[in-house]
Amino acid sequence: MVGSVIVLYQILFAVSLFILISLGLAIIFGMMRVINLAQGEFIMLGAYACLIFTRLEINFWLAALLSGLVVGLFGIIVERCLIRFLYGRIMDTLLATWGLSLLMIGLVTTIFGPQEAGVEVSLGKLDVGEFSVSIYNLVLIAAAMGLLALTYALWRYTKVGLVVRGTMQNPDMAAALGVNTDRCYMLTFGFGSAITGLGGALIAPLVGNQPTMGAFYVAKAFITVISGGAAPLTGTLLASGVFGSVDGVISYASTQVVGEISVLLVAIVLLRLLPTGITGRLGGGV
Amino acid sequence: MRINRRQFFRTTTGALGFASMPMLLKSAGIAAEEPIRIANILDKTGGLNIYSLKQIKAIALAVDELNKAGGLLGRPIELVFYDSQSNNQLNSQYMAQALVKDKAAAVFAGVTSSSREVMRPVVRKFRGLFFYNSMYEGGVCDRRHVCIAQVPAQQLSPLVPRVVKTYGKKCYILGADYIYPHTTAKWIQKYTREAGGEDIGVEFFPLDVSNFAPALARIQAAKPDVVWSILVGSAHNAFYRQYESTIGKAKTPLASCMFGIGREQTYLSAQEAAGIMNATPFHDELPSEKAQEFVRKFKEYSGEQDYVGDYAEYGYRGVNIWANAVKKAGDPSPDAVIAALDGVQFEAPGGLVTVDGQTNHAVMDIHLVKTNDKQGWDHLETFKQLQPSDTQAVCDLRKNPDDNQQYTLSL
Amino acid sequence: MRLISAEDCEAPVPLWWALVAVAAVIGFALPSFVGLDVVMSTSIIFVYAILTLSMSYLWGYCGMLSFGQTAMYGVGGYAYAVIALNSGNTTIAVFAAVFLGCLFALVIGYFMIYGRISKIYFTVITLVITVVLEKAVRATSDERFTIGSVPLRGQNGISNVPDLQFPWDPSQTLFLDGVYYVALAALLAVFIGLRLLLTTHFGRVLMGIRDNERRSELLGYDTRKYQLGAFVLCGGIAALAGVLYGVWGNFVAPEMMNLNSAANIVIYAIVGGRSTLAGPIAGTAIIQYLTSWLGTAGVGQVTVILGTVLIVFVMLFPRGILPTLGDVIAQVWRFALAGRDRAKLPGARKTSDGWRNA
Amino acid sequence: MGGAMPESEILIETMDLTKRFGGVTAIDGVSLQIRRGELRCLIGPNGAGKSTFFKMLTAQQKPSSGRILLAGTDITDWQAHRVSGAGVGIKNQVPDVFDNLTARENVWLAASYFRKTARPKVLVDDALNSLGITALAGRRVGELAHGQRQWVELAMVLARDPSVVLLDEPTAGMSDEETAKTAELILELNKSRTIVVVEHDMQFIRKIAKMVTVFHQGKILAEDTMANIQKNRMVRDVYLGRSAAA
Repeated sequence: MVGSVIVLYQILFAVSLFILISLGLAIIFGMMRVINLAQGEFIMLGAYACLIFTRLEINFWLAALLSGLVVGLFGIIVERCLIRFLYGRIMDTLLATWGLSLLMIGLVTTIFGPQEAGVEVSLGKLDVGEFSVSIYNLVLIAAAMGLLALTYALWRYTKVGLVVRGTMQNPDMAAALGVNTDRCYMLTFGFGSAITGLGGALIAPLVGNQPTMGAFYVAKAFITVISGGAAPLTGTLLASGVFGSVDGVISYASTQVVGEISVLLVAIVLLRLLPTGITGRLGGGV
Repeated sequence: MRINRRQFFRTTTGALGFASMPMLLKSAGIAAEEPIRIANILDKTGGLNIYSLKQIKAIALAVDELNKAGGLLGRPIELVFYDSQSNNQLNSQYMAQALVKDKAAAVFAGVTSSSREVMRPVVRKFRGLFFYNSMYEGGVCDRRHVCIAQVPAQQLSPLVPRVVKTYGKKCYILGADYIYPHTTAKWIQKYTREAGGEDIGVEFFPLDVSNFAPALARIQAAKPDVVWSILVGSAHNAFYRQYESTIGKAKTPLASCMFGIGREQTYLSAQEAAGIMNATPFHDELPSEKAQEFVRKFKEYSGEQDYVGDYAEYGYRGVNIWANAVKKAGDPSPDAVIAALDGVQFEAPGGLVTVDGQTNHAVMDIHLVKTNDKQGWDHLETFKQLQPSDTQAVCDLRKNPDDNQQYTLSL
Repeated sequence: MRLISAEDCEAPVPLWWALVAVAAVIGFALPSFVGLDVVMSTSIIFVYAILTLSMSYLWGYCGMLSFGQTAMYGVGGYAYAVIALNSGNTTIAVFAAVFLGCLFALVIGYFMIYGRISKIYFTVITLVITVVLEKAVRATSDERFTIGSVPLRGQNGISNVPDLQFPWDPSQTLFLDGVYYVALAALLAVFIGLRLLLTTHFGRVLMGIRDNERRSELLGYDTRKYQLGAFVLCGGIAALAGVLYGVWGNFVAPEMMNLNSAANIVIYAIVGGRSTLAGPIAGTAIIQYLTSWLGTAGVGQVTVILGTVLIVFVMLFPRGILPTLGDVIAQVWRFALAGRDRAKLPGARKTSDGWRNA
Repeated sequence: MGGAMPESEILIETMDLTKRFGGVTAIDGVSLQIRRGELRCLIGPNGAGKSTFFKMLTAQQKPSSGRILLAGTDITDWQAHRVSGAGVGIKNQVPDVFDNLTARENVWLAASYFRKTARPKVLVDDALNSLGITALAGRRVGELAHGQRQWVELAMVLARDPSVVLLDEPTAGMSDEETAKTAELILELNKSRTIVVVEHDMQFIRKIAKMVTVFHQGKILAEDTMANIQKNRMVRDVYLGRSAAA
């Protein structure tokens, strides 16, 4: 009984981590087709922003939200100064954002040094039989799910969401219907960045802050979103579900290396069976 | 290039008085002499720099002092720095540059075993002298290579029995997944068994793992008395926090032979870091004249007030050991210095260091410590003049000086 | 300078041969004018240039963006190390390593190409393959993972990889300058070889497939066979680069296959100009030199500069250095010849982008 | 290939051929026979399934059910390149060429399929000449006009010397004299080859057609001589009314 509870917890936790690191990318790459190699550094930026705010004695949860905002604004700036000129030039975007990621790592290292004391949130632990579980991890699971649900609702049920989706699918038509597609792209990118930053802020207490932390997440995030396929959010959820379960179970039963490798192998098989991703058959949607 | 080096000094050591600056050389009365050039190749950028940044400055500091004191053999010392950017390919390129272009009399380089193994062949090809100022798994037998930091036998022979005695017999070992932790784990198992304990689990993690939830669950299932951490690097630092929020040192204490060398305790909250037992050749709270003087000098020199740590001290002792060998040899050329190395001594901040000519490793004091709740260490006990016995068991440079391989230590 | 133009398909003009010859002469003369350290850091540029070519040929001329050439690169390097250390004969090791590289490419290529996966997933899966391989190799620190008498040593990599021996006299080994000549010769061979390949039937059909896969099939070509052929060929080239890396540093390690190296290769190609064969070589040289120079320049965080350079690049020379230069020359030329030679107009870039056809 | 052939032999036969896209049935149980040496026109309103039918004949699309026979051999499950190798050439509706290559290179790629038997260069020159586009040989096809690109595509098809030529709207976007020229060309080709044409332009069809098959909503509505088809009321209702517009 306890064993199965722990396994379930492992799975949910792994799934939530996948969601937190790839949700923002689901919007930036999944919807906008912008290959943002600096995605990992957006996460890192969120973590650092959160660190600064908490240092300013701001309550952690508020700090996390603020970090989301900060990274969102940063994203908008990046979109205006960089991405905007590169829509439709996928490989150039790849190169530019790679440069951006190097730049961000360098700057953050120069300012904060190679490593920082991570944000500290001690919510204590919960005892399950002879096991104990960090309460923050449980909160994290809830947060991840909530964040996903919110984003989904916003995209699926609001007018804004509809306009954005329309624009991403057919900018010309949207423009013809009087949508300011330019601003629409800008805001969507900003929103994606904000979600990413928030994700970063939320995992900061778990993994600490290092300028190079982004590198650990960027590949995972891309693989998750791509495996998700045509419907970015649903896809990301499903992909995170699959990968998280594989990772959670195998890492617990065997070792973490085996866990990570099996996730990647599962991704390959998945794409071999469903070349257009899990939701490819749905052909669109959110 | 020279100009660039100067720029480097300003950027690294801040706008501090720097003895290699012309006017300071004059004041030391050695400006006119042909300088002895040495090189320092370390990772200022990239994931590994948490181990390097302090050592880079400590080496500059040591060179400074020597110049202020009139240099070596009446000649000033010039320091060339290369940032290997946590990239082994650059390590080997820069080693070649240092030896060929700069004609460096000695090169102080490397924090990882892989970078060391990349550079040793180059050093051999160009007949240089290579100081590796970092703890490692031991077993390198190469007269062109000098390691003045501790090897497992030195660190673990005092530490493990104490851990078994204080915390209990059943231990669970976690390590980063590369050679050093693998080797170290074996030593911990060996010494634990010798002390009448048992190891009930050993696990290794890739350096980029930062989610330890699965491991923590397995540990709880195994119920050890003490958990050993040979985790390395910034990502693994997350372990200590996650451990505290899941199991807690109060329930199952932690011991480590790595914690602290990356100054980990300063990256964690006091309560997360407190109470981890370790053994090290140097720590800031070491109650000795030399140690406290070094800490003071370093902080003043670097303008940084945070924890200094043992990697800074390794750099400092490395340069001084080399300097003493040069004085003994009366000639800075690598081969002369190598010939003179045997028995060279330096009264280092961490205690007396003597080069063991059989292995080109060092005999040194090891201090048993435990993190306190002020992100520093409590000094428990000092073990005097420990031999690098594990490496001595496989290597004898006096007998076969042309040996140049790394032996895997048989237990 | 266009991605693909009449002159690209015809046999190279004498001027081209002349330029290559000059480059070769300069290359072979260099060691007598510079120190061994320069020789050493130049040879590594050649090695990376070979690897970049293996990727940019696939991308620019076959429309297949393989992010995972580093996988074959690693396979080649490790194969050389393990075989050479076990057999003691590096000549055999070189050929065996290249062969294994081709074999590896054949297997993964078969699944991807005959599985008819779309272009973007080809890119992603090649990337995943190289990362998986890297993780797998990194997990071999335990002595259990020993091939013959050679432990793989996981993260630490295999050091003491033997120097290259003379095929006719194994007791003689190459020193750094020898390695330099070998690397240079290999680079020239690969460069000229690929250039000539463009003029062959095989090469042209591949360009046809890149332009319009369906039509190529309707003309009766089994496109999968050709693409697999190209992938295996480039796999072999990548493996060769891996071997040379091992020889260069007496060292192979998992980082040869990690995300960074994989992305660097793509960046070299883009910076130099993926739509040419000479471009990638230039790109490799520039970034490599910049990186190793910055490490000595004392500029604080190297990544700041490198990042800025890359960004500026995309904004100023989106098509890479050589094509941009080529345009300038072409413009002047056209101006001189008053509007003749319109074929030199740039503008083929769009289809060079494998992703767009995804 | 080519030369005189017994009129009787059935070259292409489809049996109850069906293609569904999700819910839509584009081709619905089409059984059709085309004899060697025939010149067959397929007409029908847009969306009647003509192009889909062609794509299945050339294995660009796999049928949902039914079989396709070429000279008695079942080619239903063949790959496109193999069908082409068996001598079926197609000119698709939208010009389907290598935009980054010159006209000559385009045709060369087609001709060099025979590099083992014939000398490609000869084939290339013949093809270019026979279509009178030798002048365009050096131009990048991407830069050519719609009509010209059609010619290039035709040249490619011919350079492959197919025994069956499928032409999907060969005159689309062509001027009147180009259209006339195409008509002659088709009749010329028909002397040695079997030809199937999909067209909207009725004048054009009247010029060339012997037998005509009318598609409607994925089914064969009628199959007869041009004369009779024009009399056929049903066809008028569904189709000819529309042809005025076409």
